[in-house]
Amino acid sequence: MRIEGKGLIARDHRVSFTFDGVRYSGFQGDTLASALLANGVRLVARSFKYHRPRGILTAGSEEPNALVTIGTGGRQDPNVRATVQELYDGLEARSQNRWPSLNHDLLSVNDLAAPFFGAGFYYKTFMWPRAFWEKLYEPMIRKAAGLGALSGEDNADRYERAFAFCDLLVIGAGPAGLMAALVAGRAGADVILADEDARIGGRLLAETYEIDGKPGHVWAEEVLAELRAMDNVRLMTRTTVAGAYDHGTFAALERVSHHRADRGAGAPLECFWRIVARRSVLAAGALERPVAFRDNDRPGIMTAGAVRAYLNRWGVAPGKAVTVFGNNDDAHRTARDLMAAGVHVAGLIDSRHDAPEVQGVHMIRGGQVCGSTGRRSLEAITVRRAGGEERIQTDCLAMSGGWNPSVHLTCHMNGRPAWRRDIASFVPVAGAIPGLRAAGACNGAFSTAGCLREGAAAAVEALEDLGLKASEPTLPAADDTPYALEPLWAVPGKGRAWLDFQNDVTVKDVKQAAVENFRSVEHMKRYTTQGMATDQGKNSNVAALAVLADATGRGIPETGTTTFRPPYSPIAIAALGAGAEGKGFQPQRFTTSHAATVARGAPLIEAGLWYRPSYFPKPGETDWRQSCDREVGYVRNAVGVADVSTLGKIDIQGADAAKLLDFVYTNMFSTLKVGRVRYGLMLREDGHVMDDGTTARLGEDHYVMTTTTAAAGEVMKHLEFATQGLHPEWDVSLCSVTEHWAQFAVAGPKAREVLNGLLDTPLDPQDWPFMSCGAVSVLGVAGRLFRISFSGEEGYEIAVPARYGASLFDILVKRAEGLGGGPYGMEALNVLRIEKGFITHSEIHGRTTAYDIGMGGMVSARKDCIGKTMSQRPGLEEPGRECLVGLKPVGPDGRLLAGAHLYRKEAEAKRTNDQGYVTSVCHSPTLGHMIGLAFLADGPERHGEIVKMVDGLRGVTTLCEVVNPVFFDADGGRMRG
Amino acid sequence: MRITCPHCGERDHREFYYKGHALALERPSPDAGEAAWDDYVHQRENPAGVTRDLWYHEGGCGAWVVVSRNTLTHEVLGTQAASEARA
Amino acid sequence: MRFSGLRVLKEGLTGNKGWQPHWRDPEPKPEYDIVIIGGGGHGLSTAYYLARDHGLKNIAVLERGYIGGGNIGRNTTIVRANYFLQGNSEFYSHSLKLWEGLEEDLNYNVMHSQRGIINLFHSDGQRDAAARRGNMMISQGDDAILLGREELRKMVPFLNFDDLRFPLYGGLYHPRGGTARHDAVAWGYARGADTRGVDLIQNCEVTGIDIENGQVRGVQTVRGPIRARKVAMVVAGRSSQVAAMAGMRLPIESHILQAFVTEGLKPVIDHVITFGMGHFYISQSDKGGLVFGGDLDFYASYAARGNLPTVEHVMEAGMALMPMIGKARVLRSWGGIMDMSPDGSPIIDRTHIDGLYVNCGWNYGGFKAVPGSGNVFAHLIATGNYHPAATRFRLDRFRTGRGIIDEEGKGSQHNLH
Amino acid sequence: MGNLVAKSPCKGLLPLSVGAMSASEVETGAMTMLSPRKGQDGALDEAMRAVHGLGYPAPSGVESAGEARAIWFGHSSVLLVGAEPGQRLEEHGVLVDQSDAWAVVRLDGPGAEDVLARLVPVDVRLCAFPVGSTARSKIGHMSGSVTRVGEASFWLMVFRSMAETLVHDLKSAMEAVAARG
Repeated sequence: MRIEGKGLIARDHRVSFTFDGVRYSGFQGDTLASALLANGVRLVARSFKYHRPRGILTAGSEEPNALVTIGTGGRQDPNVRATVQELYDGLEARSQNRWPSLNHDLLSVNDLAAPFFGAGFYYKTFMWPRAFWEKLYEPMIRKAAGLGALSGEDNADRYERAFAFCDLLVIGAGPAGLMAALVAGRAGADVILADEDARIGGRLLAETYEIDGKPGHVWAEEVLAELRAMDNVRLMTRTTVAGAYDHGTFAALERVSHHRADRGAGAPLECFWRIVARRSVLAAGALERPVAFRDNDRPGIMTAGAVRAYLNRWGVAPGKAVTVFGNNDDAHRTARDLMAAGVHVAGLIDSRHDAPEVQGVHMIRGGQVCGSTGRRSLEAITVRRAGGEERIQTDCLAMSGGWNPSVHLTCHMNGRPAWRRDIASFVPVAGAIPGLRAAGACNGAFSTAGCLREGAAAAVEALEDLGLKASEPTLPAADDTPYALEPLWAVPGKGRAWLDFQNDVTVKDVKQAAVENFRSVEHMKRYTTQGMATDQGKNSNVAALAVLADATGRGIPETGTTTFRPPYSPIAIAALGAGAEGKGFQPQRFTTSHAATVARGAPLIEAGLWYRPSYFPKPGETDWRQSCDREVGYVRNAVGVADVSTLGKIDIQGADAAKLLDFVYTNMFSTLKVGRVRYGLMLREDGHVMDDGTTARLGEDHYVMTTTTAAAGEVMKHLEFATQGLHPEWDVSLCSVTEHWAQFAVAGPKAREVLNGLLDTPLDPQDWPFMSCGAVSVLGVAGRLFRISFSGEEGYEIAVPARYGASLFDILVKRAEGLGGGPYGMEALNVLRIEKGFITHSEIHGRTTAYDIGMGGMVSARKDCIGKTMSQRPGLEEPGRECLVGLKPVGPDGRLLAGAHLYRKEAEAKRTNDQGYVTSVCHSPTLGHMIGLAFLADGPERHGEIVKMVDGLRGVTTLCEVVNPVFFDADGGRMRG
Repeated sequence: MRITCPHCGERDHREFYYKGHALALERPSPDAGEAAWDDYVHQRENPAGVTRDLWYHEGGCGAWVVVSRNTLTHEVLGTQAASEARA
Repeated sequence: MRFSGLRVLKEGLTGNKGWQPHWRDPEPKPEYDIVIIGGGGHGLSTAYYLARDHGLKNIAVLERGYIGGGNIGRNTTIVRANYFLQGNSEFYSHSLKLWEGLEEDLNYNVMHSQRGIINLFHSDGQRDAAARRGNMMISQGDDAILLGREELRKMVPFLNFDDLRFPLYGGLYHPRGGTARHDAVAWGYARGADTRGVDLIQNCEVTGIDIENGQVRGVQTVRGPIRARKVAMVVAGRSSQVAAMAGMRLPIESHILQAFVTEGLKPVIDHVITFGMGHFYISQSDKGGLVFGGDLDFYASYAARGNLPTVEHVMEAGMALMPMIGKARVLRSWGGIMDMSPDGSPIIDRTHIDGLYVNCGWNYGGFKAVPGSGNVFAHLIATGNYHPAATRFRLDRFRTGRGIIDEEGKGSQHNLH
Repeated sequence: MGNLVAKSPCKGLLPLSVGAMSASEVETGAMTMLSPRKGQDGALDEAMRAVHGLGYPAPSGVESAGEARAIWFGHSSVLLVGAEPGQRLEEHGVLVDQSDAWAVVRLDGPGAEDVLARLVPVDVRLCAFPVGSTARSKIGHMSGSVTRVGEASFWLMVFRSMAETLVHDLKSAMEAVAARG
């Protein structure tokens, strides 16, 4: 029920919304929760386990009960806190975890079976018969569990991430935070003030406190105006600082458009901020704790602070006859505020016998609420008092067990809060987060004046750290009455008294856990699920561990707490991973021939981050094999052109360039002549092969190294380490030139013919022997030519500055086509290299040594190199290792499969008989049958042996002959030309 | 985590690649023997406390950096270019 | 007390007054035959199998904090046997078979759920690697099915089949893989060991290991010295510190692995799905939370908490692979301390000190190994011989180069796994 | 046979305007990586001053003279942009042609800082990153270089092959900033 004239809502801006299909109206400035209460809607949800009817407990992000779903399809948002969701016109909310309806939920039968569903019951049953777990029990449990539902459709909202930096981050804009920001802002510090609420003011919005003789929210508005005028202060509302990380880094979530019917019209729904702050002030306030008593979970039973918030901020009376139950003076405000607003207060129950008297209300001192009744919402409470029990008709109970400082962020780096007896609460320990100071209610200062004072002091100290001068702030006048309470966690008595509302954990459950020896607070939590609901125990942890402490005969400090971990309040995966959908996951790298490749209809495959053509289909070809075979034919019989720009190219110069190469390659490069190219093998320090490639010597002190596409970054890092870390005394400079050059392989008997005509000087085979290199002029552009071959044919790689890559590719392809050749893709490239027994990362997959791939002889005995010593460990070069061989099926149609394993011909295909595995296979159009590369135990000694290839996954068994891995042109005559 | 690159200043550790303990800078001679090499490549003190480790400013200036850091708290005590740590 | 549905019913009808402690809290005795340092999953299962299979009773498990408080209480609960290298293959196969009888054996519902694991692949090369793996699984007697793209789509239609940065080629499906309720595994083993006479001693940090003439004699603890004929170190996350008490250095670096759980949601993911290109794996717990994780934070740490770059990378991978989870909210993140070995595989071995044994180096995969690890370690401690399913987890394999077990092919040196 | 035709990295991708912001490709002319030879830092600096009128910039700094800019580019290198390097430099430094290796995009407009706050993990606000500052950092997932060339203008550089991703990332961030108003 709305109270005329009260609240900070826009009375002139009425908005319409629906809940479970029923239309209601509220005002701008309402949350969904305040609007539902104003409309008299009390039952809004069902609990997790017993499907108990639930209403609204709190007025903040800690709400455990009032979770709803908003939106449908790709915008369906489950588990939205009605207490946080701002109302907008057209909002449609639905209740969740109920079937068929909120009023009639079939699974509420669980509540009747509660005696059998106590803490940890599932560990003791559902074990027989075994097969029933997956078939019956688990599906049943899964179906009953969960809260809201994902739609199953791809997220359709836009999210974003951003970085922010500041001198001082102030977390929370209540009195303490505002004061801190004001002091720091006035001193000229670079300040960010963040608050999870849409409106600045914190508890000042919910209370009737006065500051400097003005209503608190008016004071907040004035401070806000001053802060807004400062260039050095950045205000971030609707922004929850959710995590504290190392070295002043904070995670924060800004809810940018949740409050807008148009969802921000192109603006993101949420922004995930990483805020880096040199210093920070935590002014996160405190959260009120409920009291556990029998049936304390009925709709209509709320925290006292929430009742005041609904009353004072939103002008809503959550009941017609409200009762208040507390153990502290603060709860009394509730009764006073309600009465001042003309709401009937049916009783004020204070568990303290010596509680101060409140006039004008039926006050019961030394009383305890010990039960409640009502069908789907509260109708009456029972109070145990001196002289017996009293029943009070009431439709809303405001309860307060005291306040818990919001210490959460201070625990994110393993800080353990300390127990303060006087306020019966945990408070932060100084230094728990380096650079962070807690101030105000989150630090246990519960008076308004205390908050203002601590906020100002924290700012002054932070400014000092930052080397900024702060003028001593004048503190505004405010109430400084100390907070007085007497702990009351659970009212003794029969029946179930709720601690964790959402997860349905009761006092009994905690006690039972203790009986079963789950006495450690972590054990109790895990056994009962206490504190594991969506509020992560914000409403219940302290009370639960007080109950545990009592049950185990220990004090609260010895019992300890569980750990609060990030995030403070839950954050959508879409926000944390914003932008990563589809192609946003990793960069795409395109070669200069990409457009031409696509235009020719070539399917693309990923090579690292690059895209390369698989094959270039021609009209009439119906499968990739036809295209591939044709392209292999180009290279073997005419000429083929392939873009090889993706291979890493590293320019290495300096007086010690040769030393570096000798150090990182197993073989010698200092002896390489200028104008020549050599194949090199690189090891990791553990002696296994890391990468291979060719390196060209362009000048006395100038080399260009080629790496594989996949390992380019890793090799660069490796070289930088060798030079900076191991030999900083060397004169050598490294520079990646992968991107500067577009490089194309031109291979085949007619390769030279393709190139002649492009080059200013035709190629003379005498000047350009196999493995030579040099500068050339390509149609007037300075380029480089390397005579190297990955196909076994006479081959060249020609490089020009990348701006000319697209153009050169077109010209090369046209010339090749004129000679009966054309472009070839990765499939053909793979066939060509397998025919020659050349390795790729299929073979140098990280576990193989130079010995394994038949290159043991390439590890030079004349020098040290990275990996050499470890490659000589006995286990890495002794008989029995699986070594590279070729495989040829015994019959012409025999099928080979990469990933299949090898066995002796007669042996059973079981692990203990395993002899090796197949790494690369292809159909060789040149030889007319399949061929493969494989690793086989002692393989090189077994050429000629028939072994059995078995692929159990695909049901293929093939007898193969072990052969030399070079299938074609074994003496290399063709590539030497 | 923030790491101060000797060249670029304080940066988010997302710009860095991690290699491990800075003993990687103390590469034994080829004839140092099996135990020395085993220690170099495999065996680690792995302290729960202050350690020195190697980071590569891969998403930045390309420097290898030695970082003195507490493995229990992540506190960074100092950083130095690897080339200078060696020199 | 035997647990059963009937017992739950009976107790429910009589006010749940008859439940007993799941384990005792005994005072430590001055001497045991065997002292196990570490009351995590592996230590508890070691104690359990020593008692069950080898008739040993005079055993203590010493735990610094509360039992099951280490990585067994903070992981993504995946159980599988899909390894492909000799050494791992037979071991995880053995472990999975123990899982399959665990509830019955322990009389404790650990909720082992064989819902199937799908490892995705994104290229021909990755398919070949998956095939090599699957074929080894089959030859070891385990189950593996190679799914093509369309078969995959039928099983998990919500993956991004349209414009994933690394397109889906298919998946290697391991139907017997799945999940289990992690805490229950620790508690089930604890209860089983306790019932068989093992002393589980919590809040009992070991501060020294007593060695005389190359022979272990016992341990020093915060609750006094305890003599023992054999001592087993099973303290993943603190392996280097405990080994140092015996003057040993291990080939271990400690790293953080973060994991995440969302708010509860109605069933939406029915399998365990792993996305290698994004270092991402996910399943949905029976309570409804999406449980997922990614790669290491990648710096040596004992802080048991991570930082944002890894958090964001994991979420990016999730959004790339299955954009339908975008609206699920991350409720909690946590970090475990991983014993990272050079080749990514564990160590279960004797040490050079008589009577001192070590079990460590589980990298980020120790949970599924809990039954197998305890079983084979108990065998080694009790008989002095390697269990046939664990002959290769040798401490000296790095020094000799013999039997390096590098599943990821990243090398046998630190910080590559 | 025809001639080789040059194509710039962002051809067909830029220019781009969103709200009051724009992104356009910069035709830089020659780009050369300069690294001092061992012990020649000072000599290279002198040679640069003599030949180009600008010195070897301090870390995270830029030196300019006319069209030429020397942008600090790494732990031991600078990128000389907009001038063919004088031969004299070779005595003291290693020179590598990078003219075709980088996509260079200029981002202009009042929201440019906010756009970069969405892409770059470095504080690029004017107070922390004045005109003439440069940073090697990440731009989205890419390694790149960010230089402030004006009060509301930046140069962004990534490897040429990633030009499309750079434009994609920039466009998303520009749209998000513009939509916030």
